[in-house]
Amino acid sequence: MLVVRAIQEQDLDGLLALASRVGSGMTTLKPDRKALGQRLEIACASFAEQIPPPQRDYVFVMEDAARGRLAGVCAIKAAVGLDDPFYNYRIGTLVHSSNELKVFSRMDTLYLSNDLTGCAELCSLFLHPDYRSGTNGKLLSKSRLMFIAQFPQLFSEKLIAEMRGFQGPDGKSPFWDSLGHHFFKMDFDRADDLTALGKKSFIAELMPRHPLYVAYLPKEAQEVIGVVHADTVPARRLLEQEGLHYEGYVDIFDAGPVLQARISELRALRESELVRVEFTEAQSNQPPAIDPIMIATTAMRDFRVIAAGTQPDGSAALNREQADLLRCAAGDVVRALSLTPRKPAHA
Amino acid sequence: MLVVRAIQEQDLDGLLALASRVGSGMTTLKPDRKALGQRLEIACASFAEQIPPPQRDYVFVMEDAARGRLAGVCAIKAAVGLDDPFYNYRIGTLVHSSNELKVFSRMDTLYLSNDLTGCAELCSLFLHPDYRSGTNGKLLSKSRLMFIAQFPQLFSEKLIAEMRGFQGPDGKSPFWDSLGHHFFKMDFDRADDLTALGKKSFIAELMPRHPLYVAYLPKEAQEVIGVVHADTVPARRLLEQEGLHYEGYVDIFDAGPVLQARISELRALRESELVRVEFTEAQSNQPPAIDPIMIATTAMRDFRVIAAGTQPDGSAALNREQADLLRCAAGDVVRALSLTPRKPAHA
Amino acid sequence: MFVVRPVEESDIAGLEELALAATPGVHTLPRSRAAIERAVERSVASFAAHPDVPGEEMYFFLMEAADPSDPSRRRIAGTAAIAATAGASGTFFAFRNDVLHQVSRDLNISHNVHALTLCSDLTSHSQLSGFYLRSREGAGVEAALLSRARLLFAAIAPHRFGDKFFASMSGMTDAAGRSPFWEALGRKFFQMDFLAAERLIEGARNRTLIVELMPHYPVYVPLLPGEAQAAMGQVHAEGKLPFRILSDEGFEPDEYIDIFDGGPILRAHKHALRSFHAGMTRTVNSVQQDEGNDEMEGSYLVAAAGEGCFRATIADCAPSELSDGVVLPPDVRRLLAVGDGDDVLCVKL
Amino acid sequence: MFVVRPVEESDIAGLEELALAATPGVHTLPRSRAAIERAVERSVASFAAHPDVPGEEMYFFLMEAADPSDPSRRRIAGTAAIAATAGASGTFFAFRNDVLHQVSRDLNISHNVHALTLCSDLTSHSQLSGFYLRSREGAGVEAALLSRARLLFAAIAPHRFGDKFFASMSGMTDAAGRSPFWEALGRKFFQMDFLAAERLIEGARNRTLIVELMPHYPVYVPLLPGEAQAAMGQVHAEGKLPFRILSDEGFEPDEYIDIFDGGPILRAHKHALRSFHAGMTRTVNSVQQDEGNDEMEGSYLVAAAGEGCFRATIADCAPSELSDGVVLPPDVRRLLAVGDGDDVLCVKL
Repeated sequence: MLVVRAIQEQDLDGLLALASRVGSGMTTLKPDRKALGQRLEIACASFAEQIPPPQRDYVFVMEDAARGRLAGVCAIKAAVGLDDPFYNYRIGTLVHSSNELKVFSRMDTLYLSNDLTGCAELCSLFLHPDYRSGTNGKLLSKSRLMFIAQFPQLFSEKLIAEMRGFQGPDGKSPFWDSLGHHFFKMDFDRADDLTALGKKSFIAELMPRHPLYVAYLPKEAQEVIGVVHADTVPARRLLEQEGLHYEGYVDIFDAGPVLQARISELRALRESELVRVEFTEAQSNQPPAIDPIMIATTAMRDFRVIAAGTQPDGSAALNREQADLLRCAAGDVVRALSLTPRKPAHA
Repeated sequence: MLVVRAIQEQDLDGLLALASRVGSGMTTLKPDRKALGQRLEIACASFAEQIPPPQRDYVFVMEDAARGRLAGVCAIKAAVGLDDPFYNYRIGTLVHSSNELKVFSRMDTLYLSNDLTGCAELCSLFLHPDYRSGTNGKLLSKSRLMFIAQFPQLFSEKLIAEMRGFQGPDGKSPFWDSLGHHFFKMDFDRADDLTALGKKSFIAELMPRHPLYVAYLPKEAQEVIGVVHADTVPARRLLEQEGLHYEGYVDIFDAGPVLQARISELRALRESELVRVEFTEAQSNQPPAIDPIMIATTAMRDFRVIAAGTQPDGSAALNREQADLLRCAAGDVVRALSLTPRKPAHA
Repeated sequence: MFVVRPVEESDIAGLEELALAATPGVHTLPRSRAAIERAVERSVASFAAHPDVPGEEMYFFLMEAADPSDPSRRRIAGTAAIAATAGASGTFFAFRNDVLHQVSRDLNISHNVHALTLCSDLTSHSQLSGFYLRSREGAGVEAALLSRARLLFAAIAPHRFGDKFFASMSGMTDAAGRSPFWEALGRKFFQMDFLAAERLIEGARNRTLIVELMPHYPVYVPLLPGEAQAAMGQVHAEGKLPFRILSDEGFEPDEYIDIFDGGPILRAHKHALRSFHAGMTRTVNSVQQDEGNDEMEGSYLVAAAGEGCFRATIADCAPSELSDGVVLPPDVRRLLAVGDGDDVLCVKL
Repeated sequence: MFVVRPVEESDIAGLEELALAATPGVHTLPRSRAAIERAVERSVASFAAHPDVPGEEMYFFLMEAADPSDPSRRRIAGTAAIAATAGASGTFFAFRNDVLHQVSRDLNISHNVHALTLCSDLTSHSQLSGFYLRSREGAGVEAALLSRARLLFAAIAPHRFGDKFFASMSGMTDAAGRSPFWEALGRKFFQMDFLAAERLIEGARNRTLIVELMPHYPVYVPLLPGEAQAAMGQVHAEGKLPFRILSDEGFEPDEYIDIFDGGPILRAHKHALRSFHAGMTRTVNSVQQDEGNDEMEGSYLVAAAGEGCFRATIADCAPSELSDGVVLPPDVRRLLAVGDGDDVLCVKL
């Protein structure tokens, strides 16, 4: 049984071990003990509410309690862009029309923006390959939304998640090659490394500042704007189920989409409910339920989330093992939400 | 009893009478028989599905059936900006920061945009003063969302509504006086008249094209960006209850907010339900219910909506008069939604 | 012998015949009978006008190959025009080649990026246009006469013109009239072929629809396809001769290019032009006054210096340096319709 | 009598004393001992260098009031400098006053709107700076000598400089050092007072932080408060004298203004400068060769024309028009350290 929980100080080794499996492409989770140690410290101070809400960085780990090892990690940054500017391209529309010539051109336009400054961000999602089965990935990603549903007042109006952008089979980004490359004379990997070093804002200084018509870009670059990397398609779908949408913001390097939502409109806020814990005699090793629900505790300091099967009557009774994972007792209040929307979203 | 219904050809005189009560400030409902006649023709063709969906203009009237007169009007334009460009200012953020000087300036920025091109628009809402009581205004405004909930496939992804912007006690727009005026040398009323004549896109040609820092404007102009006219506050609140939000788009003249929503996230789409009509013996002249629901028919051609009281068990049984207003019979399928959200929205 | 003079109404038929030979999209002279009539009428009115400031005047010149033995026989050898202000009643649009500085101190990277900005800077300049020489193959000094005569007129009547002058040179197009620069830029906004657009706007660059359709934000040059970048500032093969003549006169291809085909726009302050700074006003004499003056002898462009009777030709003569006289050969005096005591403007060829 | 010469290391103490009297935010000469030492060192190295192209060189001149009867007594009367390129190792930023054309044909409305665009156009220009005259009250021709001597040097050593020159004039500030232009613009981005910002960046306009903080989009002039608009292109009271001197020399306040205080930036192509186009190089003679030359007699700026021994002063003399000689008074020969056969550059005062 797996539990997602607030990270703790003793998790550094486990976190480092996970980070060493990440590989390139995730800039916030490099296997660097010093950097991870600093992040852990901020995360612990965040859960302990020792630093102001906008500076917090809530890091969660997924723990395989039986085997005593970490299976995954994920995080919520309370507010982006308050230290270094946070840049995106925003896709806008400009219409050029001439009545005299009967020409009406509707042109997509890229604007370099810091519009998302101050938004909360879902980030640093990584699940160890050994655990990539069943609903584990879903639980890991969505557990963060249970946290937000419990503590919405700690976040600004909007939540975002940056998705990795499209790359060709050769690992090249057509968007970078057609745009960023002209202004840097460096290849994508090098630019990406600089990003990992926290230098993204410096790179943004070199990006073209004036609005750009998308039509100026070659076709292959135009086509990948807002398109996720093939490996990221499932992660995108999970977040879209929860109410995040692509609203025209993309990464300045690879044009990967930024998903965003009003926090008040997240499924977790609309549909999750507070219930009292009841116990059941069901066996702990039963097969995973077809329609599992997430159960989350309601205290920040040792915040915990598990996925549990529903009872035939739809209630959320826990067996002994589940209650232990959540560290809760009968009568405690927990927050419950179906892991998957009961009906498909309209969008 | 009032019913909101699709406009019909014989409504022209009634519409003209209503329009003559509108006064200035609503550019789409001027008391001009020729213009209203053209609009009526397009509306009838829209409900008859004789023109392509993006060209449609669904106009509804509220009818006082007992007295045989029109009490109000409202409309949904299927797509804006496809003939003349549709302009807004979008509020963005740009961060200017210097590590060396320890300066971090987060600046709001106005971008002239045609981003909302193709969105559906709620417009032309007017309720005759004689009927401004009870839930009539609510019903008139929200009936349109029932129509959209019934025919979502006819609309693009997004719905907008332009709200009248702030004016001082002297009728002056501080935003216009500080921005537009410099580029036109004409006063707000004259510019507004040109807008009424469909000249808004031409006026937009004269507006500054380059992004503007809001900080360049005088304080009194900065303060009214996204602020509605005092008379429009209730209309704004009604739409916000339904899931429309101010997302940073404002009118280029008076900086009145544009409310917008993903159609799939409207309360009417999330929460309305299809039910079969049942009859009750309740009297027709009973006092209005405390918690009324909207009941809408499901055919486009003679689309009708009323507000009805709920039964003690929450079901939507209709009395004879109500059924007559909807022109439906027992067993017909209708769409039902509480007129007011049962719980307040999170936002 | 060649003479350049203001166009007259009797020239219309000859101009119509001349226009047939010109290349669409390259030469900017009027083509249709109606357009030619309008141009001639406008020019006649312009020469007759007494403008307080340069306005909508357009001065249209033609060059005749005159037969000295029979002055009644003559033939149009070419045309050239100059507008008092490029914008006339509108705004003249051009792309300014701006340099934008992109810098990241922390990365120690700094780039200058070129960007094209739609601008109206040239609106109040005087504009040379409509240069067309019938026999371009083996053209000699008469090409320079035709091109520079306009500037001699400007030097004689400076109040009719701005302080700055420019000439837009035809840009690169292929045999089919396709412009690589247009393909990369104008087509995206106009949604039509280069020649179709040029036809629609009759070659003008001062039309409102330009501001309606063309981009208001700078176009970053590195984002243009290589072929379009290569065409920027490149002159069409047929433009090489006027380009050279105007460069010799003092024009420089500086930061402006044409918004449609990317051809270079040559520009100069009048003080940089030889017609202005090296022009000598001399009085026609019959007797050489200054014998030790052989350094000054040579081929000159010589123009009758009266505004109302402008004529220009090429003459071998020796304008005096120390006095104010010049002796002109009889045929030149005849061509220019000047006699003793009349002033002429002489500039070294 | 006044003489302008390159600064030397022995001048440091005198310069430090001079700097005390200068007005912060108005005069751009170095103020601290360390800054003065750096400036002098850089200037000495610049004069000694043999640059292939104009680079980071900065030439720093001072004017002495020399007592002819006792040449050992001298006193610094002022300073002036010229940088080979304004950007040096960075980019020189200025606001270009662009004209944007807003047009609506259907409404028959058309406006030209002025907008200020942050630009790096002047980066490769040579820049005049550091002009400071100790006794401005009742200053006479020595002010022109001090200002223009730099340009005489540039005319003597043109390969050390660009083809274009500019000088940024101090803009309007009130008695408290408050700049209305800064209040409307710079303050919003820098979040500090004008003088604080000037102190932080030491008056430089080529710092990376400018591009980090200042607006990248054009600033529409009509949106600025009236007070800020009125300050655009207005020169500070203390700048009126240098403004007039440079205007006489051929500089024009054209489309650029300072990004901080909105002061005018005077600009010229070298060909428009009197030091270049009206400078006469003459050889020093003892005997007047050309007697009928009295038209040329008058007050001249005269500079020793060797790059390594530049000196400039004012002399009454009569450079020959027809020959290449000039006779200089003995005290001038002494001040300039020239003798028969040495070349000098003369420009009418």
